[in-house]
Amino acid sequence: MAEERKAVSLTENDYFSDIEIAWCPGCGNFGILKAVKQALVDLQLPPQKVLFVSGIGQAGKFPHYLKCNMLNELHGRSLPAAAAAKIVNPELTVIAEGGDGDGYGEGGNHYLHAMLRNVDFTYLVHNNQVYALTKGQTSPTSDQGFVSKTTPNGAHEALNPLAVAIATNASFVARGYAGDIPQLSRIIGAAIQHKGFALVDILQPCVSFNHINTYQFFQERVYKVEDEVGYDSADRLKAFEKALEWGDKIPTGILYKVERPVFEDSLWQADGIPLVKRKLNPQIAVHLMKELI
Amino acid sequence: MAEERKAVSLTENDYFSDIEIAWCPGCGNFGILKAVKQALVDLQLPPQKVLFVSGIGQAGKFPHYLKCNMLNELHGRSLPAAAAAKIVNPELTVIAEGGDGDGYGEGGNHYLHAMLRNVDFTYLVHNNQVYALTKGQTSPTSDQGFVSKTTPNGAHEALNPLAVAIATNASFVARGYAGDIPQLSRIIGAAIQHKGFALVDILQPCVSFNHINTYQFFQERVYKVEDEVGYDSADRLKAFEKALEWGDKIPTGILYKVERPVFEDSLWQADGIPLVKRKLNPQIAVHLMKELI
Amino acid sequence: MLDLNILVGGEAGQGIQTIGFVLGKVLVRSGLQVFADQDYESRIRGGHNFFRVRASDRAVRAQSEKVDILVALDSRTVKLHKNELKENGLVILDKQALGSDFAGLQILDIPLEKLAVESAGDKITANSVAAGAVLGLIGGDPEVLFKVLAAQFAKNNENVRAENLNAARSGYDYTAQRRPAGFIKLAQGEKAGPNMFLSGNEALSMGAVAGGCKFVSAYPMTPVTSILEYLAGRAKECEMVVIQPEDEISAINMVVGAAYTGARAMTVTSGSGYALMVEGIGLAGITETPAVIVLGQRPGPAVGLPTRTEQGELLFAIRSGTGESPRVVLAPADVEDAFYLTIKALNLAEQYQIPVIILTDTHLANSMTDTPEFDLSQVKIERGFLLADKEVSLLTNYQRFAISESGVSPRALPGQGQVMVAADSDEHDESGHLTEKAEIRHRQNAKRLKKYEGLRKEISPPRFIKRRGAVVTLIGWGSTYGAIAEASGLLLEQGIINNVLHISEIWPFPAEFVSEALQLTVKSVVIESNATGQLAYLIRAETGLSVSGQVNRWDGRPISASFILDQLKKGIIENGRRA
Amino acid sequence: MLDLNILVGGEAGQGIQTIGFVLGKVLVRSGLQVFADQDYESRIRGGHNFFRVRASDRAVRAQSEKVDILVALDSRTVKLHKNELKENGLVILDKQALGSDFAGLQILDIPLEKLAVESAGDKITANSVAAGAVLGLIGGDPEVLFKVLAAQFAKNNENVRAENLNAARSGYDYTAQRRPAGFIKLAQGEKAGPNMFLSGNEALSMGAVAGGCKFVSAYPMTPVTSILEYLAGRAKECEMVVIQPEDEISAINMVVGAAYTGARAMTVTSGSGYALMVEGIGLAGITETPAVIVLGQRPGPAVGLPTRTEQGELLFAIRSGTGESPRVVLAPADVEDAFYLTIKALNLAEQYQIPVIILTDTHLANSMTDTPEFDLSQVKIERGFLLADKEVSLLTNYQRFAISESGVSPRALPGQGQVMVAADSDEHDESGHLTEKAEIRHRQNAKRLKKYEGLRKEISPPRFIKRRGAVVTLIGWGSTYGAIAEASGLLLEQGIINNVLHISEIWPFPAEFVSEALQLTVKSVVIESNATGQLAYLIRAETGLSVSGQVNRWDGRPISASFILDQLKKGIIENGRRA
Ligand SMILES: Cc1ncc(C[n+]2csc(CCOP(=O)(O)OP(=O)(O)O)c2C)c(N)n1
Ligand SMILES: Cc1ncc(C[n+]2csc(CCOP(=O)(O)OP(=O)(O)O)c2C)c(N)n1
Ligand code: SF4
Ligand code: SF4
Ligand SMILES: [Mg+2]
Ligand SMILES: [Mg+2]
Repeated sequence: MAEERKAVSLTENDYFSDIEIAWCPGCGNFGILKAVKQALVDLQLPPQKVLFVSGIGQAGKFPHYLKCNMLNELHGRSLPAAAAAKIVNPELTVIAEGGDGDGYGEGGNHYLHAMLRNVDFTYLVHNNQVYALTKGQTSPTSDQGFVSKTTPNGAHEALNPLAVAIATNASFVARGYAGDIPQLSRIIGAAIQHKGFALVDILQPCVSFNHINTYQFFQERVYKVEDEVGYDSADRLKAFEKALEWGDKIPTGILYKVERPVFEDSLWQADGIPLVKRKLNPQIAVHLMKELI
Repeated sequence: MAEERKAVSLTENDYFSDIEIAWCPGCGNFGILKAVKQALVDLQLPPQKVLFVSGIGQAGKFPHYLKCNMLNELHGRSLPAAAAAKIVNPELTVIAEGGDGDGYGEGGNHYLHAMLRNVDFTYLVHNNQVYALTKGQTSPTSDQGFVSKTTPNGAHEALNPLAVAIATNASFVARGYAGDIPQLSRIIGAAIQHKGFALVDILQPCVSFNHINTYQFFQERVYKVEDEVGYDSADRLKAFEKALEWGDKIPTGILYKVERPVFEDSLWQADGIPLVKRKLNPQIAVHLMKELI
Repeated sequence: MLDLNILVGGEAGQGIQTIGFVLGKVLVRSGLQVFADQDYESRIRGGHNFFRVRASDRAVRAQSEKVDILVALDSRTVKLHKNELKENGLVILDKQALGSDFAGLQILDIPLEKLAVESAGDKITANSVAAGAVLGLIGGDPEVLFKVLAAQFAKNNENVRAENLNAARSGYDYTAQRRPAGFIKLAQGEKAGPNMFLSGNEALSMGAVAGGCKFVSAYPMTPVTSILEYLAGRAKECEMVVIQPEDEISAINMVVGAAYTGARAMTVTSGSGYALMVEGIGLAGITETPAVIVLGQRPGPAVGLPTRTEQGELLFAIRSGTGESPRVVLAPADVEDAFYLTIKALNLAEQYQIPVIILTDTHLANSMTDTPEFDLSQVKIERGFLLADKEVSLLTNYQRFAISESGVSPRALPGQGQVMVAADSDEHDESGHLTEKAEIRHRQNAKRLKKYEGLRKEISPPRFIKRRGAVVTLIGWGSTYGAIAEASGLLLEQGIINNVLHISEIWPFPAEFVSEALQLTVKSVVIESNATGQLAYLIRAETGLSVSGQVNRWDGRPISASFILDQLKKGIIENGRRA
Repeated sequence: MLDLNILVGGEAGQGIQTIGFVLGKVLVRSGLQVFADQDYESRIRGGHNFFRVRASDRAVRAQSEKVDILVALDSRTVKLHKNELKENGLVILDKQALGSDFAGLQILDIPLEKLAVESAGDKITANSVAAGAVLGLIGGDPEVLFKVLAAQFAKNNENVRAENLNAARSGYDYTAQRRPAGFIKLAQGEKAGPNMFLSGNEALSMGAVAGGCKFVSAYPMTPVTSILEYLAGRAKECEMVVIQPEDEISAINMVVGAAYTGARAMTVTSGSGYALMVEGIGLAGITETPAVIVLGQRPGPAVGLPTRTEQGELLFAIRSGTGESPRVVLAPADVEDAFYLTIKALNLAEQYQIPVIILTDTHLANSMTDTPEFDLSQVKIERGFLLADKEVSLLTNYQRFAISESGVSPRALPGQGQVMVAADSDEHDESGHLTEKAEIRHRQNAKRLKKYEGLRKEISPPRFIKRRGAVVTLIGWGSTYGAIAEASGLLLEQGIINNVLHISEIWPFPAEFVSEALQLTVKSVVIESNATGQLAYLIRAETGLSVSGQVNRWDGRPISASFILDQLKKGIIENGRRA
């Protein structure tokens, strides 16, 4: 039957979820949802083989709105769970996902170390530069000076998630924009196909709480690195320089990409049988007892 | 009496602690202890005005071996406590301190955000590239391929703490070497004098558990950026490039330095009276009640 | 007796809260006692939210499910709440917007948007129209409404203010002319020296300010975010530093750092965030650092129901922490408690150099009550064994953790005079330096636990309503007090004489008092917003006594008097135990 | 009865552990029963460490403070331990290195370094000399020693192996010729099919392997680091993935991710790390994900005494977590328990889809006992309601959280066939999608808690030694079993008839059994390595019964039979309660 399915090609409808969407009308998250579906269609990945692991926030609700396997994790904790899921069942396409507060605030340590560890999965950050679900507090990526109820005198220096990623030698570092679905879906597709940890930071306008970084703001600023003649995403220094651009011009696209051993390679699982498919056999402990005599 | 004290100049003896030192003979930590004392003498900072906040690990024991105020925090948690201490009493010289596991592993999220927040204190990381107190496990900075009981097949990509620091636009980013006490004490002195968060990552040979990154290893590799003609520690891109060097040559010194508003500036404490010296007066709530009528 | 209930319902983003809040405030100003609560979802637009305002000429301290006026901003509101209408209950809605398919209901149709546009030129003022409409319906004093609205829009520009006043007036006029005969009619005029109208979170925040809290670090989390925002917005006037850190672990460790250095410090969080702070609570325990942690409970486990209420973390609050060291848990019953117990928490934390947990919940956090201004002259700042500069200057060999009769040691601050202050998360000797010695460990651990002796005396006895001839004792803790007290009154009216025992200062547990109180009646029922009966468990652990029945609610909705009575009818009192 | 006690002491880094371990193993091979424990500081070089080996022809399952042979590698060892010597106790030391100021002691002077250099050419083999010397002194079989040493150095090159054998032989010969008359003399020869000699941590690790654990993520922390290292070193042969993540939060969330995906998963930690995992335990609770968490207790709060032992986190383990959801807490008594209860933990976690906590401590973790090989044929892997591929293929409308009688729902895995598996940290409906509905919340929360009904039946009754005419019951839990059983025997010899009640499967609490057992004697004493008496508290909470006395130790040192007897003499049994 699985064979049969494969023959029929998947369309966006195959990812349709009938859960009511609780986002505000106009939210950038709709663009991301659309782009993800397109990428999955492009790659013809059956929803049964896709696992989304999300955090908590507006972004964290995402997998409910897509037909797929899903583990809605704690706030900030999607990455460790996603890594483990991929390790124990490499046959799944694993995509972690969440907001900027979730990923770069609460989850900052996992973000750093997921990039170093380089397990083969994709991480989509809905970066609206604000804590939306909790109603508009400053986030790690809020622009410096951003005024909210928790920073009435303005936010301090913002985290530059791409610069940090490149500093950790993350193996795939990209920025998408929720207002450019074709490019975003291409980036997501490339991220999924990349062997290793792939970070896609997505500029996502929040129409309710971020009145600075709006669609208009981005529309006036974004440009694609792929349109830049000679841009070499393998050049770490250039990529770092590019990542520092945030002002009149904001680069999007795959800023940095490098082939690095994935974490799984350092494990013993050479025979390719996923851990979840192994028989549990107590006799495996026999020789351990012998050691102790 | 405080006045009197000031007149007499402080010597290393003024920082002598009579607690028995529990480090192994030959440990790089002795060099760091010496360098810290020298820096404090150079700056003539009375021990009563110095607060060390440390984590847990061999490095975390440090403040016991120095005469000073000290808060020995949890594993990985020195930075938030140090920031708060400085904010509530800016008259103290606050120095946070701990190991690489403590600071970049358990405490990785605080490390990221302390650099962004830029409260005015110094952070000394005793980077021996191993978890020493727990007897030799791999740490976030263990060189790729490092074999320990927890990574029998070798460690994955190491964290480059200086590159990440520069990526966050940390305002003072330096590397010292426990085997070069004069330079290290100069760096620490500059870090203390720097207004803002100052990271000093210190190469610290662990003679018991790290047989790769030994004194000899470093002796053959370290060189000082200050000896390099034209090195400009204000140039972020150059500093990043420098930070990526780790191989036959390992740069030490102040790699990056930038003037940035400190976090305290965003607070209201303009009158300069430290929070700890303010009277606690319930009447301050009177007008709040009026609002609610 | 007047018992007026208004429910305003609609989607998130329709401004329901404003209508409800303004009405509540007008009713308070009109001299009534008011209780208001809200129910909302974890989303910003859409879904279904509501705000309930209850007013009476007697004390009301809990919500009621029976509605006099249902203000429906969408048709879902009608569907979901029509069964809550009292017999003469009225629905206010805009038929033009919602349609007219409301058979069997008493509808007052009002063109909210149209009136908004006509009177104020902007349909955004439909809120104010609705507020005016409700007031017109109950014959309230429009001048009071205008004052309240003017204050509400004080920070907006004059046009906006004027528009809203006009809108409110048009709503008022519309319904004032269409009042059903015999409908509730309020007295006119404004009460002199009116009460405050405030939420539990506001009261708690004010307690922090009055109690000398100087440092707050907290990560946003429902239901305590509004404390963080309240204080951040007033930091300067309150001489406080308020920080939103990267996570809750940072928050609690900042609190320890600030408190060690000498500032009264506090953090606020909910279950998941509190869980992340548990390691830090152990740290405060062994370093004997004063720390106040507000734990705003919501239904768990984990993320659970983010915007609803529960009392599911009592035993967690008491038992969470590495090793063994003393703590206090205070669970405010109402806004007054929220204010005074926060001050007590800040005092006890410093007097005993321990962590103190304020255990509140969504229900108390968000519900609003009228109350007279707090008496700040009653507030005393007690810093315990914190040494004055002069005392410090006389010290020769300072020992931060000197063994003492009370378990509390003299506390100096870093930078204070010539002493040096050492505090260690490892076991340490009297000087604060780490030790591995068995005898020292034995003594230091015993010293810390010794504090419980003093603490037991600090705990005020529970609220106790004791009636001659009582057959049953109603028992509760924290935010359910209003509902339980109301249920007690209703039972009394039914001839069931009952006592009420309600615990706010819950740890160390007032075992003796509870034990004696329980023995006065044959039956006893513990009423809690949780599934497992945590107070009932605690009572047994602490007194050896088992209660005879339990009323529990764990669907995230607050307990009301009628809920209690329904449950009791289902057999608890009669059968001793629920089926 | 033979009761031989050897204590080897010196600085960290002197190889004390090797001497002790090798001796212990030789004694086991010689057919004796052996218990060994160690005491070390949180440092790598210097300080004072010791290793105790106790051997008997009867069962020994706890340490004793009375020493026959004190092997002193530094003079501090003599100073600290001379009072522990039995009347005929002997000190082995190298006077050349340590001086000769040991008046009043029976010394056997042996030139350890000199013999090492002479026999093996390297003073680093002084350890082996010392091991040989001890064996010579007690007249053990040198061939057994050589075999054990050869195995110990199996991974080293042949030279090293030969050197150590030579060194051991020279030590053996030296003392064999100098045995004090009448000193303990062992039988020669090796037992056929000897027992294993292993620590609690090794047993637990093997339990994880035999129990089908496939995924371990853990951050180093004393006393559980050696579990992590044991498994990491054998990951391939055990078909397991073992990860050292950035922190404990990552560890527990990896465990949840792995378990959700279908692998049996476990983490190990100590108090501080466990505190950081508490949020994740709530997550496992609401997502109904099987997770095994090993909590190795050490003295707290916070960092406390990192290398010592305590039982201070029983109530924390039971009560830590957001909201309310079921869990199991198992506290192994000894190495056998450590093995079998780990398997039981892995089974229960999957059968009930819940977190299971294994509550061990430093004492059990590090102490070593001889025990026959575990019977792997007894081990059953029970995966509960985990669906087979075939069952999944027949599903039409899969509901991960379907309401069921037992509270357990059918569990499919992501990627298994055509179903999709949704799990949410928010409250959710049967399909796993988030909901805000009161009724659904009510039902799902009740469903989860329903599991306690089944779980109560899974808990095996406590160990109970019941004697006719008993006047007192000795009660304990976890790692103190050996000491309590020994104390029981000694009391019996003194004519005090006693029962022993010892609980390993502690939550859900076997209340009925304990209640009945307690009522058999007038007096009862709870013996615990903590200051506040957590089991005593739990007994009261669960049974309403108060015990009549408590023996507590909280200085980080393990409880022994003689400690218990001393404390009892101090008045517990006589007075019903301690002063
Ligand atoms: C441990 C913990 N802390 C805090 C929260 C409350 N919380 C829920 S969502 C959120 C912020 C979400 O911001 P972000 O991740 O940027 O997502 P967005 O809503 O903007 O998409 C917070 C703080 C939580 N659920 N858990
Ligand atoms: C929460 C927590 N996890 C783990 C530990 C155990 N622990 C103590 S020190 C240490 C590692 C120390 O390594 P590092 O910070 O590099 O310091 P070093 O000993 O190398 O100086 C660990 C894991 C702890 N104390 N607390
Ligand atoms: S609040 Fe912002 S992020 Fe959330 S749904 Fe609305 S627009 Fe989107
Ligand atoms: S183990 Fe390493 S880091 Fe620790 S004291 Fe010894 S040499 Fe120094
Ligand atoms: Mg966001
Ligand atoms: Mg280290």
